Amino acid sequence: MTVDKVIEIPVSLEVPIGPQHPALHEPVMLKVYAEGEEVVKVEVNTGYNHRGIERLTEKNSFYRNIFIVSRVCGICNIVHSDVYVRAVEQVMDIEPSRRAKYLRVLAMELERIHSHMIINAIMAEILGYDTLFMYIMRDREKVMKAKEILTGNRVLGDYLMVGGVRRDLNEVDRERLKNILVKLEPEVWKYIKVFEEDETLWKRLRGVGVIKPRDVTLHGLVGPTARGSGVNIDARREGYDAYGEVPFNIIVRSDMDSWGRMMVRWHETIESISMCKYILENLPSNGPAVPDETRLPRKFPVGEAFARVEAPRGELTYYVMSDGRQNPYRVKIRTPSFNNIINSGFSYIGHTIADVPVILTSYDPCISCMERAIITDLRRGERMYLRFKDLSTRLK
Amino acid sequence: MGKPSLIKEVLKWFIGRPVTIQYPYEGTSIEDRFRGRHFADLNKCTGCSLCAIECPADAINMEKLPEKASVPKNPRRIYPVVSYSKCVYCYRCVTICPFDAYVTTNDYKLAGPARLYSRDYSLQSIRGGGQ
Amino acid sequence: MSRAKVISYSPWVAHFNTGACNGCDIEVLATLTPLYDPERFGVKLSPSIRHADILIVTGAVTKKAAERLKRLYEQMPRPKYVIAVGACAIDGGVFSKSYSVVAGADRVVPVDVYVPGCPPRPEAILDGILQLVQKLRSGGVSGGSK
Amino acid sequence: MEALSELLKEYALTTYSVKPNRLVIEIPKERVKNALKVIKEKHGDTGIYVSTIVGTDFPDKKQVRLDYYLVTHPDDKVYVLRTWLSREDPRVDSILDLFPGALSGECETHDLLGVVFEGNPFIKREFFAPTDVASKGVFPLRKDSGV
Repeated sequence: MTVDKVIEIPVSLEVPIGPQHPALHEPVMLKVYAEGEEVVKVEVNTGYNHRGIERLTEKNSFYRNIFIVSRVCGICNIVHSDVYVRAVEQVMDIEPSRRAKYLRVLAMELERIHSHMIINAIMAEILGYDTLFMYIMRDREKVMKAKEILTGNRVLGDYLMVGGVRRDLNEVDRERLKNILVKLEPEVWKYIKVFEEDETLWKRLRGVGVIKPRDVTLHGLVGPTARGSGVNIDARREGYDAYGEVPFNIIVRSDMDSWGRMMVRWHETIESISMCKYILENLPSNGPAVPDETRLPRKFPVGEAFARVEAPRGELTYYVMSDGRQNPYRVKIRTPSFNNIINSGFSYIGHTIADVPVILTSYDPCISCMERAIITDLRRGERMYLRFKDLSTRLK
Repeated sequence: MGKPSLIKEVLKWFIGRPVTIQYPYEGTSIEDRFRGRHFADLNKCTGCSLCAIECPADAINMEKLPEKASVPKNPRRIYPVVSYSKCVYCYRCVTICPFDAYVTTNDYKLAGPARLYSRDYSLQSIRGGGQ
Repeated sequence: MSRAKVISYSPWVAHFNTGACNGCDIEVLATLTPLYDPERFGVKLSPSIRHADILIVTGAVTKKAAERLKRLYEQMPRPKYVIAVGACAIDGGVFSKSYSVVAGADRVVPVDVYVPGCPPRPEAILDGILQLVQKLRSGGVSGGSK
Repeated sequence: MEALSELLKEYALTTYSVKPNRLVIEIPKERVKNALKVIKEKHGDTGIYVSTIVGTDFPDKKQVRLDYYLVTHPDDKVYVLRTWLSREDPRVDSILDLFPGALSGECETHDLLGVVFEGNPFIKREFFAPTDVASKGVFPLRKDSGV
């Protein structure tokens, strides 16, 4: 008997991670196919969070939608309402006062600080470094207090209204905010030092989930994920609101791995703290920041607008179209996580199963932002793998 | 690359007083302007229903006032009842009200085994309503 | 907490996000961290739903997540309790009229404590957990019997 | 801005702008892929990405409008390529092989609006819509979907 054919059977393991999983507090399901320890394919299954928001916005009036779109994502709610409000303002030709613009930037930058801190804390937890997680979360409470002072709620600010913001900042609160930020800055530097020097973090994050700059633009990845790979994308450069007047640096690193993405977030946190300090010291006092909500126009002109904003996770875009009625004709939301998570399936391949949550967390997944989708990863087709099921059908 | 640099911090807190707030034995500091429970003051409410129309969560229902309640200006004799379990505390009703009829508090202690409504708080604001 | 006991019950919590905006989730996370520290009452986050006594549900229950929620509830050991955190988990909040939302955790599983707010403060979530702890310690009705 | 409209001169039907200053170039649907190819050749792999794909339903015109929002960098300019498809049979060539990043946008537009992207093997129903909506063959973002 001569052997004329050898069939190699790959031992393919199917590991579902999520939607309820100790390492993932998000309703997403990663179906990981592994050969031994090596990941060969990842399917991102979501849709557990699809709430039909775009359809819902067509059924509600322009003003009610401000509160609905801030609930697309709780972590970056002010950014969502800012970009929607700016799109509506462009349709309606309303210009907020300079003070209101500064306050909007202040609220958005506070949000960036707390968002970057929480994802770094979660990263520490996923790596098994619970002490660091607890310390970062303790210091994050300072930012939550600052948000409470400014907006009136810890998480969901509901701070913006067409034509301005919904509450002004008085002198006492301004000093309190300044104190909080002054206290926060040394703590953040301490964590940067930990991330730069600690061996545990270094070993788990360096060289994991490498994305080349070319892949970033081809797959449309945005935000810190792109900036960690040396791609200089930042929607704030457009100078919307007061970003044209507040000085800031765009952090770009060329590490290309998970560690680089986390470091981009830490240095952006420092950058945001100094922006907030600048705003608090140079808050203009011309013009009222708070519009009278009972007197806002009730007529909406026909028109369309497309606004972009740099959310903590990357470029967030809204398209708003009005046909002259009370409700918008179409609102299209494209969130950063929608691109970052769905299009990044390629980056898991070749790593071990234990690295999958690390890589996912390094993209700062915000599943509620994604809002939708069951997507199969785009296979690059370098190697062909067969699952047992496919193999049996093929042998018939 | 060096030693785990968090050790100093850990040791500092190991001997220091814990950062934990002893809630519920000790209160936490809540901002006065925190957006908590709110209800309509029936002395000012005219029953115009604007808050119910503008509420993004549809948490406000207009209900008939009880017979005994005496209200100064409310021809239709209806008043808004906020469902605290559905309310998202955006305070759109507070800012849109043309008569400033909403009373705001920073009360957040609403957890309980049943759904809560603002009915009793509103009726207590007028004579003959609360009984 | 009225009577001191030598051995007391330590309920562990599991957290399931059924389509929340993450606002409630980060507040649940904040509740479990040093400033509020529910481990003082024996409450901690359990790694698996099979070890948990309290299920914290956040988010407007989407149709897809509703099946998973029911399955998770069935996997819990008794006594089991459910806390609905946030306006969305109680009544659907702003999403109650959407086509893909069940609007309300109590339409899928029995809920023992409601914590209103959008999102509720960590103190309020702690209040909700403590009500259940108290119920357990005073020998209250076992959850999940409905 | 002029550079791009010059580049697409032979493709463009009309050009105008969406607020604030987003240049819109209307293109017949057969030539969308070619136009994007020309743009990509100009900017290279790292010079441009598809930011979002917006599909809008117009029942009274019996048409579906498709907008491709492109962002160039590092100068951060936004361009819009706009095309119109028939409502009964909305078909357009997929741009997946040019821009893999269009995957999420194409899949979403297919599931919620029913546009078929020819050449994209990943599009299917129930991507986002719940099973009961998808099984009825209803596209939630169509104005007459009734959901």
